[in-house]
Amino acid sequence: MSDLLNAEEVKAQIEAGVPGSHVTVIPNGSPSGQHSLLLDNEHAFAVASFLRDHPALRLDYCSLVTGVDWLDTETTEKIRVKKVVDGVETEAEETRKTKVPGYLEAVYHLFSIEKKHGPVILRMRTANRTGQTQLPSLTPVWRSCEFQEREAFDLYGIVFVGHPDLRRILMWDGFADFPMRKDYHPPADGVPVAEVHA
Amino acid sequence: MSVAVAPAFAADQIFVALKYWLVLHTPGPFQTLVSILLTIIPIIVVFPALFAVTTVLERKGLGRIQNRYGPNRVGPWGVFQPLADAVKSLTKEDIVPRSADHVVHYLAPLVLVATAFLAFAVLPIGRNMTAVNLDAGVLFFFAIGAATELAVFMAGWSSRNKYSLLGAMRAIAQMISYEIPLILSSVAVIMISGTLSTTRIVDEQAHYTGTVAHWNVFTPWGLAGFILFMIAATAETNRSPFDLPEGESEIIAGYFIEYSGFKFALFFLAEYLEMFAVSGLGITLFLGGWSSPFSFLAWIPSWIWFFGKLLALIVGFIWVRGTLPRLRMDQLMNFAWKFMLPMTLVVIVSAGVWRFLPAGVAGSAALGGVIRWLVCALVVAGPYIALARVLERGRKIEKRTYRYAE
Amino acid sequence: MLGEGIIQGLMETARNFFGSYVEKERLVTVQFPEERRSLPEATRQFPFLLYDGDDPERGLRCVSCQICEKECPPRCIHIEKSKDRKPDFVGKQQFYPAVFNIDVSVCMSCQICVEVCPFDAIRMDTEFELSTSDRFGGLLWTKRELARSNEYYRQIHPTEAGECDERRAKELADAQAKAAAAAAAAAAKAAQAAAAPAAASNGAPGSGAKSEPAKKVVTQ
Amino acid sequence: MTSVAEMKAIAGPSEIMEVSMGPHHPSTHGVFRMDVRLEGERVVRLKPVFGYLHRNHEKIAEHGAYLAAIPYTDRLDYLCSMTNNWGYVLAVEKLAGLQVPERAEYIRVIVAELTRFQNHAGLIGFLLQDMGASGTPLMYAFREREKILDLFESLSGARMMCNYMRFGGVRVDCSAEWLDEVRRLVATLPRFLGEFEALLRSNEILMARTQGVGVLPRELAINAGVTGPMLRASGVNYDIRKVDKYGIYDRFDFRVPLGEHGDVYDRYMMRLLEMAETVKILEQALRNIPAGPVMDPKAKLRGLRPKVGEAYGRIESPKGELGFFLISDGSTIPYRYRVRPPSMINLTVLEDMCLGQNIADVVITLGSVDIVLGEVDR
Repeated sequence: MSDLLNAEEVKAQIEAGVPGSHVTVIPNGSPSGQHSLLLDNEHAFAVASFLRDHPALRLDYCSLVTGVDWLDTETTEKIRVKKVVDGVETEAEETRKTKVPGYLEAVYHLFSIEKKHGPVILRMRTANRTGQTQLPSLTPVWRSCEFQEREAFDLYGIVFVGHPDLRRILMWDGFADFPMRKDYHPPADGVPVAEVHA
Repeated sequence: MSVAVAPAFAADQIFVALKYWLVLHTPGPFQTLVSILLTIIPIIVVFPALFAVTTVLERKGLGRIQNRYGPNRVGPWGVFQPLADAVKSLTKEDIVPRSADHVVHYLAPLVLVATAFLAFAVLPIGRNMTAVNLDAGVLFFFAIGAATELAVFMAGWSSRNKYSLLGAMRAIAQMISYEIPLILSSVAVIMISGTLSTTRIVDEQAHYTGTVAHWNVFTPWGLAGFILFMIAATAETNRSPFDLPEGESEIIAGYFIEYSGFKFALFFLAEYLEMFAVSGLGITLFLGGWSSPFSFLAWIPSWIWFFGKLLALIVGFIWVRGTLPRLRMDQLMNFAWKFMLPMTLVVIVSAGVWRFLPAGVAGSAALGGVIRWLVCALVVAGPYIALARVLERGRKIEKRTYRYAE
Repeated sequence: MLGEGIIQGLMETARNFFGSYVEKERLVTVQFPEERRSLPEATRQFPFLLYDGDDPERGLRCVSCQICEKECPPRCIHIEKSKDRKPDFVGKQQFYPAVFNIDVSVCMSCQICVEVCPFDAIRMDTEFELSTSDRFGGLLWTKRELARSNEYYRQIHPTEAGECDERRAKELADAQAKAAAAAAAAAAKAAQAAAAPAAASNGAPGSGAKSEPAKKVVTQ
Repeated sequence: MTSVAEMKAIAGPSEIMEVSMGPHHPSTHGVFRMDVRLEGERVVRLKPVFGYLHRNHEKIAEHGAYLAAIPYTDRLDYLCSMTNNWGYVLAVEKLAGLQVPERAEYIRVIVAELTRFQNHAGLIGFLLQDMGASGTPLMYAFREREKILDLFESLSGARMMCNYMRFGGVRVDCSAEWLDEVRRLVATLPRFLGEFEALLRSNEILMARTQGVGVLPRELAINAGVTGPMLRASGVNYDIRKVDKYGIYDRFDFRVPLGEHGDVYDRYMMRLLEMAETVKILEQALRNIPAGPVMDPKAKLRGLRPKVGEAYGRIESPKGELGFFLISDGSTIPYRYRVRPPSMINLTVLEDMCLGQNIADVVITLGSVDIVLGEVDR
């Protein structure tokens, strides 16, 4: 994030300006230092409008909408468990597997044309990758999201609620899958692509 | 005061003499037929040949305008390119859309080419070289010219294609709108000449004052009328910048989008024939037909003069095509009705002034001529300047200046 | 005045029309098959494999390390490593490609294979007239079709080839010097061993360590 | 002029004709389709449809190393491969924290500005072609473009798919002769611009065709994320070369032309004026280019493993803001690779600009957006 804008400051401003909203700062480890703000889906729309209209921030320009697919992950951690085996307490090492459900994420890069600062990065996450893939659409706030949200819908399957015209944009209408997801495997040469026949 | 200059060489009448010689040597019952054929066949041969020459000229000319070579692969300097094109279009598959109206689709190019050829009947392409010397030759020409609109609409309608329909609509609107200035600008000539016969109009102009011919284009109303006539002719023949019915960047090829192979070539042929015909009429009306501009050049055969002028006009067409972008439909219509029509009326007024101002004042012919010329020029130029002002203000087109941010 | 800009434009096209006859700068078209522009040295079309000497089979520089195969963005290179080894230009035993195919119909002439090759074995050709009537077989080039001599390389990319030759000459010289040193060391060692057999067990740690990285590259 | 509603009232209910312009249409600049509903020749609805050239560029890049994506970026906007390279390597440099040597920065500016020049010249040519100028301006533009592409070839080895920049610098250094060649070329460019202006600037037909056509209001332009010359034609002062000062753009003295009306004529003029500014930048860069290395010694082309994190790098490409968003998971392969394609996002407002206009205006409005389908569809 640029010198003008500090992620924490923006967070504070949002939380003050949009009551009830919950913002988490996602730190970025790379030298770019572009930290981002994770929004809660209920207030995302209000936060977006707030950021656009806030006189000091004036993030009037949404440059980029990115869909990201984070797979379900299994974390294995080794823990020491004390067990009583045959009456003798032994300390044994055990691996415990915890399944973290994956999610689809939409990342918005905001800039201000008026104030010439940015980027402020917003993130929204779906509940999971399969059933609940809805996110609020920010197209009514920034028209520039129109095609990009359609693209994220097309390639990732993120359903943007409130989008005026949510159709496939790059793939054809009958295409069944979401090709940018990490678990998508393209069919081998000569095999017909899966299609939905309406 | 004005004198007719007799042809100095037999070359001028060589084709006329040849025809009479051939007719005389055929048996009596066939003489009429042979005479007719000998009139028609040269037209059918010469003008398509000119079409071939023009295509190569146009492509090479456009090429040079655009800083490239143009076709130069077939034969020396690409002169056989038209032959290759002809072979190509003859051997190409003829595709007719399934849903097209087959009969009309088939007939449209034929009608177009036939009417285009008919227009040459009344053009005097040399001294005593008019195929049909009609008393109402100009009228015949415009009547035939209007028939091409029918063919264009047949083509556009029968193809059952939305683009071709749009093209046909555009073509009809454009051709009808521009027919009016086309005819009105020739009315001035007819007024002065007092005849509708193309031959007599040329004869009128083939007189000389001193060494300069009496071409209509040398008068103020004639010059303005000629420019207006050529603009209208450009629109009438769908040439750039009025090529909206084809508008390849908008409606792809307009009314002949669904034609291929030889039929497509026929459309091209017809378009060029129309261009020659209407240029020929322009030459007849304003540029003195087959006559030479100066009496000392009258030894050059009349038909060379005619084709020379035709080629010059074609070069003009090519030059304009290489420079200008296309107008939009509403602008085209506005131009026709708001500029062309008033200006042609002004030209008619100017021609009337010319007709009734005396050619000589107080015994001095030269002074009288100059005064007449200036008055008529004023009658044309004044309204032109006023009209241009009004139109520019109404359209709000302007050169803009831009600001910069540091 | 209405019509002024149009006349200005007409003048400009007329100038270009006549200009194209007199100014070379305006008429830039090259009449291709008869007239050929000399290609700049940097031109790249499709890769070829370099070999030293006369025999494209034996002299092939490629040691089948498969880096290019991995780095190739469109994955158009297919390499199968040999079972046996043969000596390279410095005399080191190296693998060689049993199969080296490039599918030129897939290749996008990006030159990344050349950039990543540590053995100067693959370079870009300048030949571009490659049309063939067989679109699959004709554009799948095998090792034999890819092999080009170093002389050819020097011809098409003289500067680059000069640098490459210099580098290799230096490498060769280094290797020879090292071999000579090693031989000298070995001779000295042998002499030493002869003089004091008990000290022989120390070996020659220097030479062993030096041969290590080279081996690593080979077996990667 | 009568409005659509008035015309309807006069003519009574009319039939709406639905025309599918494209994907095979001479003026869609590639395989692009517009579903147009026409009332007569007046547009009442227009929906852009694309994806015919979609090859899932982002997925391909997410399957290869960081280096392997560079040649693919050439193929995004295949007229401006140099700027595409720059956008991507800039993002990687931000992600991995690489520094670019001075000389490499200068070379980047030179090739990027040459790219901008040839793109704008070509765009004007294509725009006039769409207006029906039978290719004359286009051929003049291509004549100059040819000379620029020759320079690119002798520098990078390829005319269009340059694949020239690398994270941490450029692939090869340019020779002194090459710089002289560029200087010679740059000296001739003002003459070319003068000719171009004489041919077109005060042409009445051009002005009548473009002024007041395809108007894009300022607020809509900002809200719809329109960038590049198109945004500036609407009067918004936003040039990323000035805002971000990426590379070494803060060292050059150049101005940003701004339009007022936001119509096709303004967009056309923006390109013409920017070309003049580009020549200025080139002259300065060629004067001041220092000697030195062209690659960051820390930059590792093979097996680059940036730290876990993300970076968004953007440049002012000739078509607008070209951005690359990269997410690294610490491996040699980008976890997420996203392109911000300026041509595609500029298309968002196509319908707004075309409604109520003629079908001929649709064509030139599309032409003035400056799209390349390789970038729109990716």
